Amino acid sequence: MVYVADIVVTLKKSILDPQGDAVRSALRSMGYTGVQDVRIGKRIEVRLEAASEAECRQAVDEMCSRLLANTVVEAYDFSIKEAPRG
Amino acid sequence: MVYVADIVVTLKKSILDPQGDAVRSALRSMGYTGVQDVRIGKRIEVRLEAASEAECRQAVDEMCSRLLANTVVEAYDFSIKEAPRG
Amino acid sequence: MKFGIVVFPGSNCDRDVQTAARAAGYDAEFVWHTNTSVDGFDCLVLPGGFSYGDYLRTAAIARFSSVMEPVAQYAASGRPVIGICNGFQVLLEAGLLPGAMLRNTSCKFICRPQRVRVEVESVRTPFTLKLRPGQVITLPIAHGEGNYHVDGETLAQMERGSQVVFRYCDESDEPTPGSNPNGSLGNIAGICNKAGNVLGMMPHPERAAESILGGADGRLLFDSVAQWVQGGGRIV
Amino acid sequence: MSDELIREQECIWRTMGLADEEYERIRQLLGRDPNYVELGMFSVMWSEHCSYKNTRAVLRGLPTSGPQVLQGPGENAGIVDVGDGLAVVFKIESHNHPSAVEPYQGAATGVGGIIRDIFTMGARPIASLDSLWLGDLSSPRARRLFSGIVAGISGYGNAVGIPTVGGQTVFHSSYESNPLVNAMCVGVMRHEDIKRGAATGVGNSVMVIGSTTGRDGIHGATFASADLTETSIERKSAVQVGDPFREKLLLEACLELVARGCVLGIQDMGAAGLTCSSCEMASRGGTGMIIDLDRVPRRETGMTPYEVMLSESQERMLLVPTPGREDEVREVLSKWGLEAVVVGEVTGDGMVTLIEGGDQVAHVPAKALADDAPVYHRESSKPEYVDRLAAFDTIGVPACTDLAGALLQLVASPSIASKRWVWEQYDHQVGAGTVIGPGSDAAVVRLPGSKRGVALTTDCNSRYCYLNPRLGAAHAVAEAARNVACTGARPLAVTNCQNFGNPYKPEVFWQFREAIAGMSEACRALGTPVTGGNVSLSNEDGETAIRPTPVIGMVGAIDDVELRVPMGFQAEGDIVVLLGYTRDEIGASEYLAVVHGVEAGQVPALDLEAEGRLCRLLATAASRKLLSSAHDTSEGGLAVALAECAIAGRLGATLRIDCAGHDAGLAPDRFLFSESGARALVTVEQSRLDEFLALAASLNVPAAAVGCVGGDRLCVEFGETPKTCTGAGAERRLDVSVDALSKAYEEAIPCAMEG
Ligand SMILES: Nc1ncnc2c1ncn2[C@@H]1O[C@H](COP(=O)(O)OP(=O)(O)O)[C@@H](O)[C@H]1O
Ligand SMILES: [Mg+2]
Repeated sequence: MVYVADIVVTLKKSILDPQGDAVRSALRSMGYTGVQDVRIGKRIEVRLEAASEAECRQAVDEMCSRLLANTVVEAYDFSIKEAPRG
Repeated sequence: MVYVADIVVTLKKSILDPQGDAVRSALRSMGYTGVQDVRIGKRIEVRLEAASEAECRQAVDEMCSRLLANTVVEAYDFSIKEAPRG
Repeated sequence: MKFGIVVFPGSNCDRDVQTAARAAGYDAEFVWHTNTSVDGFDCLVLPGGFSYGDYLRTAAIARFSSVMEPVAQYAASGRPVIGICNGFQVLLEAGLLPGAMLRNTSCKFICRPQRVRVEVESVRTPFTLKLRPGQVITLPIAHGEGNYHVDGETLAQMERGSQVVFRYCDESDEPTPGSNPNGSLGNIAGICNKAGNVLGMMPHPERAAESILGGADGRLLFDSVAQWVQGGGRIV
Repeated sequence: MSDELIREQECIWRTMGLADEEYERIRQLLGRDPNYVELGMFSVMWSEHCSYKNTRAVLRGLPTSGPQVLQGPGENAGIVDVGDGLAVVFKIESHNHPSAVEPYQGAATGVGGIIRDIFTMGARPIASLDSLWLGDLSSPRARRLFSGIVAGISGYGNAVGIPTVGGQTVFHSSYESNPLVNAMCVGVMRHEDIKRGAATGVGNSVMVIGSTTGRDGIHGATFASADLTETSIERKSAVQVGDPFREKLLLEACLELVARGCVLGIQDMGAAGLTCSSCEMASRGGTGMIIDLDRVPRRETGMTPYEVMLSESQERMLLVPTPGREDEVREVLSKWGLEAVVVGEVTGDGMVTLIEGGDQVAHVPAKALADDAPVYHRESSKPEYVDRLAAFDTIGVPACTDLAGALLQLVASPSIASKRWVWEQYDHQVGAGTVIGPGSDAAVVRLPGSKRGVALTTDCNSRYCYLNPRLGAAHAVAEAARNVACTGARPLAVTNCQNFGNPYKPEVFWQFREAIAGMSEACRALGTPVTGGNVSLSNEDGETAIRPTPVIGMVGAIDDVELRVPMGFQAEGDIVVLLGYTRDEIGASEYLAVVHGVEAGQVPALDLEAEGRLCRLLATAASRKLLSSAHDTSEGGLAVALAECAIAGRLGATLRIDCAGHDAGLAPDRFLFSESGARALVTVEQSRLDEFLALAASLNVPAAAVGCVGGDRLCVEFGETPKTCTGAGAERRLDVSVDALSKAYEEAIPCAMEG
């Protein structure tokens, strides 16, 4: 089966997010004064073949902790679905 | 009301994603041979106050097209929900 | 001859442009990004750097700064505007030039001298008066996002209108894939608007304005625009 | 206080890294038990990272003075005079532990920290260098750390707009889990603008400027002082995320404050954050300081006084403004989009007093925190391996049968190969001052608005330092001086970063003591005092320690950058002159390691007087425009030096070497690969040769014209071979194309990294 994993990697809450801060002030100065907070992370879409969803889930979890996120400063989360055919 | 917009900005399909390609080869060389494709985008979480969900939606759409994405090369998508209290 | 150098808080080639302009014998003053007027200058320079940190996307935020409106008017009046590196990215984001900039295909910042071929008739822009079509000059590049992109239709229009000003090229002056440092479409290193008075380029002429810094080809661009201004400022 | 802390309360200081006797000492100094906040402050200030408690006694022996020194150790950075009223500020610092855990951010914030040390003194940073030490490139982990570290330095330095003009990159398995990232920054200012980190004038305001304070990096200094084990890595808060844009804003704002005369005293908040900056500024000023913690701008809610005091949030400064100029400070900061807040004032009682919610939460003598940490004389003993490895006799090393093959192998070995892959990721030109960039012996940067320049380099050979730490460290100084002199500059002064393993191991401490002794000796002999530096201990993963790595950062001065000398061959027909005396010294060499797989033997002898004479000759010859090019010989010896000159100049050379004047009967392989010190390879126009040789003779430097630049091959014959060298085999004659050398040299690292 082919699956698509939709992975989100974000800086942990306690860690300063200079990107997010810069965008927040930009949005505010553009007139969006209701903006309270902005956090910027990565969104990684991985298309992969696996024998089962469980196996896929485990592989993606491993990829995240080994390569895609540095768990010292980042947290990750993902969802998996079957790839649309074709 | 306070809302949280979960925005995803990705390179348009027609545009090469060298960063995604690099991650794909890294994953493969780590032994995840089932990986077929990787695309990397941005995930932006904006917390903002708005009078209604409709107003929030409009504001976020505008932010995306004006600042958060460059629509010459990027596409964006977002979902909105009420911020959890507290 | 007086250059106005638009300074965003994260600009870092502003002083270098001033040094180069002065070394070539011209006046050069800074214009702070909160200014609402750009009067009194013969040419505006948007220098390299990281305008507002450029974390989200290079130059994304810069186009909203107050100085950009008078810059746009200045450009519309036909007077010369040059964006170098980050300044080029600002011009793209602000819609003063077509297209967008992507990350280098190597995913790395790259800093090195680069051969660049002049693609247009010298009279096409105020910045190339002293250059011949086909002439190859060497200028340093230093960027992480110089991979120029534009849709096919616009590109065709630009080619027809001689808007491609510079291309990266190899030792035999050919714009080959091997000499393309960043993956940019058609090896494009610099483009101008339809009128020709607004130029955006990734290479840094101000870093090549003194031979002790490794070359003086960049000075030709400063001298060109000065000559153009002295000549009454017309694009033929 | 949490339940867990209460449970451990009995010896809570231990969890903060303080020894029982240190706790006792604190009680004595205070005359009472410290509270939790105070204990936290002592624990970071008395960590090795901040207090140098284990190393201070040894460091006292350093030569730190000289007519050129305007500021020696003890401030944020050292300062030397370079003439015309200009002063050059420089310092090197490690960010090893954070880089091991999060290579990108660890390296980036290391660069950020050292840049702040420079502009804190009132100087505009004009150049950075980075000394990187990584595991073997065959290891995926080493490659990942390497690319992350380089990207981090590039990402931060490029954005701030300071050119990274040099450094070094060395690979060895001992750095696999303990990479070293030593960042050096250099700035320039006028003498009268020098600012110091002292809080003076009772009643003056104390301001926090720059970024807000968050929970990041709490206990970073303690983290940096412990071995890198699984549990310490778990102390995740010790890694921060850098914000180069904010740093750039802070830099411009601070320099504007200095230019307007708003600054009385200023210090950046690096390791140990507000704790360190407040007590050090008070201690230096002979004053005290009262701070109302409620006024410190924060980016997180619910922070305790402990957290505010220990936070290592980046891009912040503590400032004592010129009285009455507080509003102007606010204006300048706000122009740059930053905050400036008065948080307290200078007091006359010598105490750091902290207030929160109207209550006093800490009250400690500034001097006790800053200067009264215990001084330990650690046990030291010579490791067993030293004599064993030194006893290795190179007599038994088989003769090289293929000189060209050996040279190709050497130039392709990652520690020698071109570091272009690294420095092309750095903006090494921004600032319009880089006259000689990376890829040469030392970088040369022109001082803004002047024709004067500085030559900059970092050096260390950790194989030498492992085999003989004293001699190795002295070699590092000598090599740095040679590198500076090869560009035509006069060596001026030194900063250093001492990277070692766990100081509680007597063997490690012995290495450290020896290295300091060797560095001191060489600095004295060469007239290059030490103006500052940094000690990074506990570079161990619990088991293996790194090789002793005392990195030397050196600054030299050149009066006119037009006189700088390039490294590569310049023109066909120039005469190649070998300077110095070559001995049979392949022990500890790169050749022995790479070609024969042996890392042992005697480290080459060092004649510091000869080194000094060589440096004088190079600088004098440059000032008379006698040199077309100059390159010192170091790792890989004469052969590698020749190859580098040829590759850089894209020109070959033909040499005929007569062993007379060198160790008698030196076989070609030994001559080519010996790493004898005090040597350099220069080229001179034929018409100036006699003048140059006369100058060399007058300065008592052995000099021999050995050949001629030209062609596209590197050809070296030896005197004893028949006149027509065609008869000589690959063991007596080096003959290799510059293209082949270039390819091997340039492709090694990109291939290892990108396959
Ligand atoms: N990490 C680095 N950053 C910048 N430049 C580097 C780095 N590593 C090496 N270089 C440059 O590569 C060149 C060769 O370095 P090295 O082999 O250490 O020279 P040397 O043996 O003369 O000291 C030098 O110009 C040095 O500045
Ligand atoms: Mg050298």
